[in-house]
Amino acid sequence: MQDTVLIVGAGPAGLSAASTVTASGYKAVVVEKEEILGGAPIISGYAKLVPSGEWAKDAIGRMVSRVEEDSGVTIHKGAKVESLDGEVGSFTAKLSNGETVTAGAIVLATGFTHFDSINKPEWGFGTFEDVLTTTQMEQMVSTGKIACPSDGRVPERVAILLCVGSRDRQIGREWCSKICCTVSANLAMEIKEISPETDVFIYYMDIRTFGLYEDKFYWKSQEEFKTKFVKARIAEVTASPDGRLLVKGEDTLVKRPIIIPFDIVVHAIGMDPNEDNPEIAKVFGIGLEKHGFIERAEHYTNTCGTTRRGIYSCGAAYGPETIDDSISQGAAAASRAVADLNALVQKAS
Amino acid sequence: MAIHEKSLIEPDRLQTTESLVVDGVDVSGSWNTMITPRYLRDYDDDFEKTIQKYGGGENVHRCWQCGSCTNSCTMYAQNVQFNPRYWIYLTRLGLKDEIVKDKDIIWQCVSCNKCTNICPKDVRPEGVMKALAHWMEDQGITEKSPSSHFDETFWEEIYHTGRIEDAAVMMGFFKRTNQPLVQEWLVLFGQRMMKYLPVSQLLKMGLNFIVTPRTKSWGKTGEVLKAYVEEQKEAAHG
Amino acid sequence: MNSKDPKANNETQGVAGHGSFFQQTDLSREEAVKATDWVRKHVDRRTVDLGDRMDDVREHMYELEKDGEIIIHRITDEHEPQTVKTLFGWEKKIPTKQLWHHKSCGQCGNIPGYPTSLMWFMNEFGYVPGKDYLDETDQTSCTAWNYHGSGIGNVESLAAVFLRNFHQAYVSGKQHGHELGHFFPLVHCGTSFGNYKEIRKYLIESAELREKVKKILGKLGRLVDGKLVIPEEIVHYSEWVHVMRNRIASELQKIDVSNIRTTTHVACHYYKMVHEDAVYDPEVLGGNRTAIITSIAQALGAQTIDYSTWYDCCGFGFRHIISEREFTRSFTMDRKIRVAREEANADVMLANDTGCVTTMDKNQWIGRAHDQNFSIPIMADVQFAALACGADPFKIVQLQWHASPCEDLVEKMGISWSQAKKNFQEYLKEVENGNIEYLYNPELAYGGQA
Amino acid sequence: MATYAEMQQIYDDIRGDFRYDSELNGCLNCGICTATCPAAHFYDYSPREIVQLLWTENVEQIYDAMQEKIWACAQCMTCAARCPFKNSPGGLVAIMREVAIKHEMQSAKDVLRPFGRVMLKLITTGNQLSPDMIQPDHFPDWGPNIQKVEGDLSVLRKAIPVKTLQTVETAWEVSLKTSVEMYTIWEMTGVMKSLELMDENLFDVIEDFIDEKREEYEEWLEEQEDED
Repeated sequence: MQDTVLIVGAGPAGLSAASTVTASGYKAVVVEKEEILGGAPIISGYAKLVPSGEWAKDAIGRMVSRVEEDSGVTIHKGAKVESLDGEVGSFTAKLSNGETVTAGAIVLATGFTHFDSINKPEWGFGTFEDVLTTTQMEQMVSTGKIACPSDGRVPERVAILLCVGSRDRQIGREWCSKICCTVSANLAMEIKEISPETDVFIYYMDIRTFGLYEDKFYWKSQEEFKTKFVKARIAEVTASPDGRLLVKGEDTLVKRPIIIPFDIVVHAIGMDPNEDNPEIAKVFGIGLEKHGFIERAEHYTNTCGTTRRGIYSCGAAYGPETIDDSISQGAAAASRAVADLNALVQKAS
Repeated sequence: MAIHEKSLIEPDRLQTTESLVVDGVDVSGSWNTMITPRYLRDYDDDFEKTIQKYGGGENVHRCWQCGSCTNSCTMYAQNVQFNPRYWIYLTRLGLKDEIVKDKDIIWQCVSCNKCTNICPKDVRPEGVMKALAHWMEDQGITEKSPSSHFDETFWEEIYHTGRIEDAAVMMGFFKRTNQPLVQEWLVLFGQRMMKYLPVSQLLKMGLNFIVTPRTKSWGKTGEVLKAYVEEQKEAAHG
Repeated sequence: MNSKDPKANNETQGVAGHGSFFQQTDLSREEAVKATDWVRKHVDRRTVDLGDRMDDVREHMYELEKDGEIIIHRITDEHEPQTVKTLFGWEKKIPTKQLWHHKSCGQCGNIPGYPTSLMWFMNEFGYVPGKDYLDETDQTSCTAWNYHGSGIGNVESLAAVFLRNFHQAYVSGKQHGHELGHFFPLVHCGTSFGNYKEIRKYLIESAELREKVKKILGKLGRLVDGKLVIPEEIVHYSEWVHVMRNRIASELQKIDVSNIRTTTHVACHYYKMVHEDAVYDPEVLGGNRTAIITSIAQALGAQTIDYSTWYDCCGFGFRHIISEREFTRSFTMDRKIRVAREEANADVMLANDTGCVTTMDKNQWIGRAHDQNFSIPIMADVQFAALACGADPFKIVQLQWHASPCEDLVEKMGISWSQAKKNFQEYLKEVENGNIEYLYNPELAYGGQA
Repeated sequence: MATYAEMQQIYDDIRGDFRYDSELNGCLNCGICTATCPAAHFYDYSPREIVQLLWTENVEQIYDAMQEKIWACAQCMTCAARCPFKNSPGGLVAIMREVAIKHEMQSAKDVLRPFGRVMLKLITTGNQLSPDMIQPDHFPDWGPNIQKVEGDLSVLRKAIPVKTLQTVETAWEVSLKTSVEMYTIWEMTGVMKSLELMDENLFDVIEDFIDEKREEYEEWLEEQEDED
């Protein structure tokens, strides 16, 4: 068992971890609760990824096939870890499919859950058909056609509302979801590309297209695709009798309330802790930080650690994370796991 | 009944009928006062494109509202209402009514170009203000500015003669702007010219002023040029 | 994953979210509607785990009680409570019986059909005055109208008034032969409801405030075992109407109102102040807006029409409606009356607070001074329900106090306004002669027996 | 015009309120409060601006805002329900109003003068509105149809089938004992003092009224004892 790493979750982080484990000459067992691999980008049908611009099904698809074709990886789909015994070097996990996995170390790549906009009802999701989330809009982009779900008309105007389910103490979500600004700018460009007659407005309180995302997404969406950024956090979305949506805010630069008609309103939904985290914490005996994400161990010398020895984590399980960084962290966590096992072998000999 | 917060309401949003009886009830004055709301109801999606077609407005869409232009502005230091960043924002969203409220100050831009120099995204705010000023003139929102009058006199002269005769342009400008043709400084200027310039030169100038010579074989060039400029303008602004 | 996979488009919930998979729409309306069925599909996940991050004040209250600091006036089985869900999926008990009517100064002074319709309903359900409900003179208003209007008053005074009134509710049963806590307060006013909840929160959070008001309540003899009495829930009358709506419709309704187009205006102080306590029901407005008012209109079978300014306040403004009426009338015309008229073409606007009814009812007439000739009947949900259940438009529903055109609505419901008015005018003669019909024996209000 | 020290004192009094810290957690200028503010739709008033002034401790402009702007707020509290920081701009305004009164600001006196009738009614009766306050003379703008049945107000009130509501000078009948208890609350919580600062005449009228009621109550108590 000291040659095996158990990886829970097969999103970008988990897939990256699995490949890193086998590349180091160890075996990986991947447990994924869904019937397919790929995690959020595949299951939610993301369109083009940030920042590569590759379609999710191609880019993450490559990661999936690399793992599926890897003889060093055993995959359990549609399964969860139900209980865990042992300690570093000799963990035994019982799976919901009846199988038992023994492994020397564990990587939790359990990711996140998209914020459910239904919890912010005044923004109209679930009330009006033309109020969508970014994931739904990405799915629409994937179909190659931009149309109002209510009646199929081509929208003249689309509003993207940032910070839906992020930075909002009213609903207990104090964190910034990090990537929505960039994703929204990207989405604005994709919409304009498919539907040049559609104008896209992004309502923001700050723009956080950090690092190299600045010019590639923020500037580009504005300069090349004429996306308009309006400094207003939206208060309420209602509908006017002609079926258009009315977006109510204060344009804080004009210092006036605004009530502006739109055809589609998109919620840039944030990243919640995986809704299974309480269960995951219990099964694996690890701690959660105060927002409900997996608690990170002291980071400087115990990189990718959790509160339990031999169990590591990575990616969005720790908190909102980009796909690229999740992939890197998956590799890092796998390295930590392998290093652990290596140390045990060294110690024994 | 007094509206205490009256100073918080722009006067043109107060509706009051001084003397009014409705259904037999006297509701004169403040009893019938209503206030019209101040919220913004829509954007004019085409306005940004309109301004981009004016010289100087091309890059208005690049603005991200950092405020460097306003911070560096010579006029802003004099008058905080003079706010290029704000006008650029209004232009982008097509909030025309708000821009028009500042019609009497936008033209005060002194073209120092500090804003254009400092702008991190090459918006060229100075150009945007010019574009806005011209748009307002075209719409009849503002009177033509003196500089526009000068510009037009200047070009009329060129179309007509293919060259510039300073005195004629100046007189034309004075006429258009209803200024007296004889001005104190001009008289002084003339006296000094007479004192220092050779007589032949003075005679030539006097003659040119009276007959306004044209460039050789100018012919219909002026008309063609004028037609072309009109055409270009038409194409740009519709 | 193939996004066109039919299985993916219905029940499955991806790890990555509320798995509503988008399908390509078609230009035809029918197909578009079909493709977006998932939007209309009921989603009930408003039970987010908020952990310790969202405070439920009731938890702290129970702790204080355990520490012997306060006494909680509890809702017991005797109150025959019904459990409803609030904004975050939290539960709230609404007592349906043994209620102490905490009246509203604005209602009673201005729209008396409000409390009378409510008590009329209780009678119709066979409630026994003095046992199942009590209306008495030992109560003051919450005093928050003045506080919000002028700033005269302060948290201490509001807290003392709150505790004084609710102490009386707690002990009121005694002189009618019941236990302490027999009657549970039912708050008629939206502002009282919001204000009391806010004050309760301050009281629970601040030991200093508790100390200060304890002195006052002690002086008034309004402590029980030396402790403050705080109710387990603050309950609004419209919540009682909400939980009774199906019984009202099935047992008492006499008039078909399916041809009536209703719009709803819920008081800001009902669902925006201490908003986690407002009632939400997945069956009403998809659980996306508070269920109050809409739920009773729905239960009665009336049409409920949405309009774009649903969330807007009425324009009441406390001081404004008295001395800044230019604002009040302008706001209510622009954001409420015009919209309900033009957009929704509503037959009636239903509300659940005095201030809102007064504002929208009284301020529409003046619109005609400036070409805003919009009008629409305004009344409380409970008044509309009483009409639908056959209550007299004058004697019980007291529509004579309204300025808006209630005549039109009453006629549309198939009730003869002119006949009812004639009857009432005859009844007024009886009243002058001292022959007054009462909903309960008046002596009860003064400590007498039923 | 107040001195800087006075303005600073006013700000300190606002900040010193025990609610202050829970009603102001920070502000990112998102504008959601002003978006939903009814006053902002008609007045040049912005809860965001009020919060910003407090957050940035701008004592001079806080003082300015207290002259006029804070009175525009309609106290609907929509701002508090929406703010992602869980601030309560409306609650902060309420604190500022209390402080304006405490400091006897002339603007507060001017604003509140027409509201005196409500204060009088409230403090003396425990009701805030009574049928006799809503007479057509006071409200021509409410139109001729202010009530749909002609008749003497007291008779119309008697036609309400609940005895406690058959009153004209109060919305409902409040027992003498209850009123007297309430006066004690006013005195012990400093409400009477605030009133005195605001409007001395009104204060005198109310004091007389309260004394009278108390006497009445004492007499009633004696009668009760005699009966026993």
